[in-house]
Amino acid sequence: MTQVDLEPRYVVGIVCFIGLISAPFLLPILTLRQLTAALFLGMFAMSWDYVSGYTGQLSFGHSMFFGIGGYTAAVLNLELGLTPVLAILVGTIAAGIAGLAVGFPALRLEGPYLALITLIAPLVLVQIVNIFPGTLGGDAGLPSPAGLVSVDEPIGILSTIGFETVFVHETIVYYYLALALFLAIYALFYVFTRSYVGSIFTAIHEDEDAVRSVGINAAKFKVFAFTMSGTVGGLAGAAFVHTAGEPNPGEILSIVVSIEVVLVSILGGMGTITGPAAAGIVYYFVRDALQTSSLTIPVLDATVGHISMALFFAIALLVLFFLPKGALPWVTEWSRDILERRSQRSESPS
Amino acid sequence: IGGMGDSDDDDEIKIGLLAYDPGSAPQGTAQQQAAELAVSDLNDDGGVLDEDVELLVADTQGSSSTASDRYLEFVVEENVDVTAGVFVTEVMTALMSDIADHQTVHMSGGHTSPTIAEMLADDYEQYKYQFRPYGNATRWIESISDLAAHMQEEEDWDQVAILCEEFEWTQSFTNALPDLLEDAGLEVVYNERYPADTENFTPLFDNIEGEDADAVVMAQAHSAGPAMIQWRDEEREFSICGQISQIVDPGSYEAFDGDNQYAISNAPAVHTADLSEHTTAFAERYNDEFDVYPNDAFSYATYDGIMMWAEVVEELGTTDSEEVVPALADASYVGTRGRIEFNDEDHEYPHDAKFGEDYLRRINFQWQEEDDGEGLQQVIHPEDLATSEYQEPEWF
Amino acid sequence: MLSVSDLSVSYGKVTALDGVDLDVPSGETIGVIGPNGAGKSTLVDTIGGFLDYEGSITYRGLEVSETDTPTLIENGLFYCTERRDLFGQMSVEQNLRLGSYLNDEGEDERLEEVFDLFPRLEERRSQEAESLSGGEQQMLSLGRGLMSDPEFLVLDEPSIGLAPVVLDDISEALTSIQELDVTILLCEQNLTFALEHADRLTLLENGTVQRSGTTAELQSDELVESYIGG
Amino acid sequence: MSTHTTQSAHDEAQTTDILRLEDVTKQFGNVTAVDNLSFSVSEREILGFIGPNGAGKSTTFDCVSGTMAPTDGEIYYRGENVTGVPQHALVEKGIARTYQTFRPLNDRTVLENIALSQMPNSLFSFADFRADTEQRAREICEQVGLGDVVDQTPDELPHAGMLRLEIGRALGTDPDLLLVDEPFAGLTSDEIDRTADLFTSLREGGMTLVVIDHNMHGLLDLVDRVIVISFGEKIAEGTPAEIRDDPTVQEAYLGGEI
Amino acid sequence: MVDIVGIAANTIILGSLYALIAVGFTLVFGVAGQANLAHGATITIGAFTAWFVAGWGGGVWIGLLAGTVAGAVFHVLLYQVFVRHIDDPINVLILTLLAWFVIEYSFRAGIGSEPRSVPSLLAGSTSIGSVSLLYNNLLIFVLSWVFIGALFVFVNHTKRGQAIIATSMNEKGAALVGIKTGDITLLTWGVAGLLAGSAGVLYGSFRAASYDMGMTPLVLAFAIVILGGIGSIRGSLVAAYIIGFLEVFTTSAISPRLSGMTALLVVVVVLLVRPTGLYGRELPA
Ligand SMILES: Nc1ncnc2c1ncn2[C@@H]1O[C@H](COP(=O)(O)OP(=O)(O)OP(=O)(O)O)[C@@H](O)[C@H]1O
Ligand SMILES: Nc1ncnc2c1ncn2[C@@H]1O[C@H](COP(=O)(O)OP(=O)(O)OP(=O)(O)O)[C@@H](O)[C@H]1O
Ligand SMILES: [Mg+2]
Ligand SMILES: [Mg+2]
Repeated sequence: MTQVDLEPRYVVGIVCFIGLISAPFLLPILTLRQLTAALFLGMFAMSWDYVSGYTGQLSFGHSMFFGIGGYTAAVLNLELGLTPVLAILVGTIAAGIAGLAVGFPALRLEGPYLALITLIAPLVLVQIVNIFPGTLGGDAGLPSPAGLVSVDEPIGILSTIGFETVFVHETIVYYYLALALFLAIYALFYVFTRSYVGSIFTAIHEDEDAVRSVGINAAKFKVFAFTMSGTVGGLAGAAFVHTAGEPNPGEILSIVVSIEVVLVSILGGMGTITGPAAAGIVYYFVRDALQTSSLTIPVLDATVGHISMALFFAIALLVLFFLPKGALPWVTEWSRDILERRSQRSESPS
Repeated sequence: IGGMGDSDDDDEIKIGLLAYDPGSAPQGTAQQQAAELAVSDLNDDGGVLDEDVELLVADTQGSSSTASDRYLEFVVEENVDVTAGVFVTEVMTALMSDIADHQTVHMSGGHTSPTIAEMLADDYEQYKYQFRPYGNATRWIESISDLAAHMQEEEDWDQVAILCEEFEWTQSFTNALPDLLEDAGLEVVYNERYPADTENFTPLFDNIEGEDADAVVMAQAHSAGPAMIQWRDEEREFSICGQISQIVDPGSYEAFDGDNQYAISNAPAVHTADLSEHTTAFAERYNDEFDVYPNDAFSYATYDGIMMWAEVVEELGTTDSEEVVPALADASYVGTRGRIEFNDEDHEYPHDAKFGEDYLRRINFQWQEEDDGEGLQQVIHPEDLATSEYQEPEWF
Repeated sequence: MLSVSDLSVSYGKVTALDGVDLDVPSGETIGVIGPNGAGKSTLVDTIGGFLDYEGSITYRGLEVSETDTPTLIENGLFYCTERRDLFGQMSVEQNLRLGSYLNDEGEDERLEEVFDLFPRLEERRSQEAESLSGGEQQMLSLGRGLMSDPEFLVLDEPSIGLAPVVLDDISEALTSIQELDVTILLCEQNLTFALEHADRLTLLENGTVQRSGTTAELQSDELVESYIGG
Repeated sequence: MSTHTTQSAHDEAQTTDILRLEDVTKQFGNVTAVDNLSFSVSEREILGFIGPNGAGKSTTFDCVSGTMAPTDGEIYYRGENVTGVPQHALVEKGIARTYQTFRPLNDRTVLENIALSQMPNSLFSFADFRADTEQRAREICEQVGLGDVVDQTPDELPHAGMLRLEIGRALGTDPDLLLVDEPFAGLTSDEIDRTADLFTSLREGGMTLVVIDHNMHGLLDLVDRVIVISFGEKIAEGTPAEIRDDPTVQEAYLGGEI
Repeated sequence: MVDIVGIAANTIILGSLYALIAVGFTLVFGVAGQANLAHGATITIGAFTAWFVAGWGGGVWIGLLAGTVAGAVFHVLLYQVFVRHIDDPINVLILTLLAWFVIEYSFRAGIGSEPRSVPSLLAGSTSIGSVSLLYNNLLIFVLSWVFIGALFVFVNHTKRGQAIIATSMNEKGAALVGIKTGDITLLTWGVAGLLAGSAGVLYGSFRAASYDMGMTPLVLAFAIVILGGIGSIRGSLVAAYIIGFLEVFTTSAISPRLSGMTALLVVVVVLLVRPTGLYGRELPA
């Protein structure tokens, strides 16, 4: 028997992939629907990681990209009746342009100075949305635009394999749409960051002067990183409002969203793409589990649900404190240790 | 298309309430209390359709995605017969498509933006499952303008200012209220909108004082704290009235340490007002139960909404939404604040409650201090419901 | 004053020092020489309390691992590290004044002395340390150390990057410091410089002591010759 | 023999200048670091560039390599005016430099540090460069004497290793003109010899070098010609022998020692 | 109608309040190099401590004292338990952000989401011409100048203050000159806690105390430090007044709808022209 020697991380990757593909058959329908939303959080986090995790240009306002993508698409669909696909396309381009626009200050500004500029952008956008409630929906958000694909009738194949209602069918279709997008974005970022481009990004993070001294135009790469991140973030935002989410500030634009994305990425492991992608999903479900828990905490005489947010952030704080590089690098190191020990053990008797 | 809310196969009537931070935020807490009271009243009365009524409560966390998750658990997993609640407009806007998909009646209890009703006007068939037994904010300005006219006679208010938080529901205050006031013979000397996270009112108040306004009409849901404190501390020479959600909360006098004394707000009801034969009785019962008086539409409307739905269901003999919706749309029900009837499908605001002499009314109350130092919400307008005279701030 | 016995230091898997013994008697100048990567800087950093070690290092009876760096400084120690460790965005003068953080008696006079020694620094007195030229930074690093009026100097390659004229000046300064009975541990690559000042020499190679003896003894040692050259 | 080479290189200077500075001035606020400096470097020459600490040597390198633009004056590279051209563009034209204070990328191995210089300066490049670059990077490591430590990270390297890394990274850009800032600092004479040999062999391969250093033994043996500056101004120029004997240089720089 | 005296008076008061809010943040972030986002939480803690104490009948002045101490205690704990073990500045930033959320949501769960009023420290007002000035606001003005002045002298003219800066620039270098870097940083955090705690009480008495009251001051403090230039206390001071002025001016003379936005947009423009703020030093490489 020939044994294929796969690195453990590929095995884990394949298992996860199969798990995601077969999720509709394994999970209750509402969990599947939540997973769809969680995938989007993962996509948002990846887009942040691509620029901030790799080049070290911290952005505290990535929601501006999701928001610009999502709002542009929603408004075009609602006001001008553009088809969802076209609306998403235009939304993506608009976010890409915003990425380009943020890329330029990033050439002059460093560290916290840049972070402030990125933080201000969504704060101002939220106010603009509030000032034009007519077209932008204001604080209340816009009603849902048309679905990316509309599932009004039960779908034949799904019915035959035992899925009953239209709601279930729609959920499954949206899930696969989100999954496809998630995997595509993951693959795209993976390829880029594992290529020389990623290596230049991390070099920029370490020392921009050193990068320039070997003939690489660091500025060009920084602008590119922002533009691509913005484009992908915008795509995710635009697809989100046409599938799992709603075009309102709390979902895609407010500063809270930006902060969540940073948190997810750092907890997952900055500069790994995989870490933030996975952490996005875990984050969503851990928070949900805490919120819905009705366990009572003895001393405080309160339910877990009641103090869920404080508890949730306390857990995140401890994770960060004990795993300062994030969860993924820790898991990798830990499993490498185990494997090493195991291989030593298997070698020693012989 | 198979809806899911109409399944009757479980032997309980289930009501799902979506509340914002119940147990902590006053709005969500009020909704939860009102729903509990309604359910216990229904069960005391033998249940609905001879079945026990069960209340399920979920926290929306003020987030539309959380609310949507919880809503779907109600309608898909728990098969609830009706849902109620929601306070944040953003959450409600997002929830409308879920409600349309799952075709289960929703009795709203807190959000006030006209956009929700406009969605029904645009596409009635899709959104008809939502009912709002207290109407939307555009209808309140008549009551406020009546108050201003009354105060012109009583207190010589001639010039008024308008100051609104930047929200959809305050649009009518900025756009339509000035005309009403001018019709009533008052002069609008200042009319501004400001972001809801504003904390510094000093420059705004300077301007209002600079315009010699006798009173300012405010529309605010978030920034009452700093506004009241600065109005009082800086001893501003104008009165405050309007729709100030935070001071409608009966617990607010304590929370604000009395800083809201003399401030006037519009409200659907307060426990001192005899809006219908049930108002005071309901309020006292509520107070006995929860040690606090009912709060705004969160309490009154949530209670009325559930009771009204139950009455219609009882009459129909089914909880099937397709039958309940038309029946509710035609129903007439006397609740804690008067008669509730809904605008019909062709109205500008379908399924919002009707206002008027024979229907729901709005009152204007002022926080006044009792001899024992406690605050009391005294109705000062309309006159037939007034419980006290207007008191001028002591620093005038 | 300082005694090192059986000292071993490693960075993860790299062993940088292995069983080093060294004695620095009061008032003497000990030169530590050796090729690149021999472990000189590691030795200095360990004495300064910045690295974990096995074995023992005692300075005036204090075991270094149980003492924090500021306490060693308080006891008259002074280091000049290879990387200089200046306060980049502070002026030359502020850097120097911080040199006498623990002992600011007579600060102004000492400042004048340092400026006499390195007139270049006086010219640059309000410039930010970061923008100084390499040699100027080296002068500042030395000057900052001298500000504390130390009794025991540990110098890691003080001659690095200095113009020959300046080297002459520093050499002179060092001689005058030696006359004050200050104890010195001098890690050097520049053998000429080391031979000129050291009373005794220790040759390190690959983290172990290869030769140890008086300067005169070692001057003609072939191993020393072969590593350090002319 | 060595005088001979110098002579011929010098003769060609008029016609085959690879680099020419004309009245270059660099000011920081009211500090004039480089003051009206003019000189030229001929093809395949090794030029020594010396002067007291703070004379403006590194700053001159900064201006030539495009790290910062001069306040005044012109710089010509192969006859083309390159004043103020950004560094990455100059690298593409063939100018590389090393830094006096090391700038390693501490997050990656020596090999990866050097491989950085092999990377294309374009956003999308599908050439099969990976195997290639690694091979080339390994060669460079061998060439500069880092062959044994390719998998170590920079902070594991001793001082000399860092220096080699710095040189290796510059070589990776395949320069025609290499500016080296203090390559001998902190090296033993043995290592100095080896580094000098490397420079000589690079020159054999067609490269032009400008070397700053304070180690006169090492430097004067290596170079063909020397330029001495002080307070940003040129004070002498000539063969190593001439410079050694120049009284101005002795007073301003060399001291009594040599 | 633009009332110049009113705008001037309001600018001075608001600028002082902002300066007071920002100084503690400046000290830790600008001077010691650690971005402490829990500064927002410290403000909340200060305000609620004063509210508690006042509620128990302790009086606001005791409340001010208690709030100030509580702020310092919180900072010292946060630093000793967590921050001192962290090397990466980004992790400090995120960890303090999380600490802030934990505090914020604990207050929400414990006290609720409604604002609470912290009584004025000084009642009454005086008037200069047409403008009336509250004694409480004058107190804010005076206190903020006292604190900032003391801080300025401390940082620029005492060895210990210089040690704070030195530690932020090069920790090893600081140890080399005998600075106990751990103690110095702890001191910095403690002092910043005192400042933030007292700012919280004053902020609460000026506006209201609520669980999420930390957000606005934090964004302001951040913007002020950056606009002024990292590391410059003088810069922060000037920036606080600029932002105060822009806010007051936009509200009074342009439109309150734009009040939040203008100041932020001006910050963006200034940074694009001067990438290191008004008085900033270059960031360490
Ligand atoms: N931070 C580190 N991590 C891993 N290895 C290190 C580290 N610092 C030094 N080393 C290794 O320890 C050994 C001794 O280095 P050290 O810097 O002490 O030598 P040195 O004699 O001072 O050399 P130089 O003359 O170049 O300054 C070297 O082999 C070096 O590679
Ligand atoms: N950014 C700057 N701001 C102010 N002065 C500067 C700046 N950079 C360099 N200088 C000054 O310019 C002068 C020349 O510096 P440079 O680094 O070129 O000297 P150098 O000749 O390389 O000296 P060394 O041999 O010591 O390295 C020095 O006096 C230095 O202090
Ligand atoms: Mg060394
Ligand atoms: Mg130099």
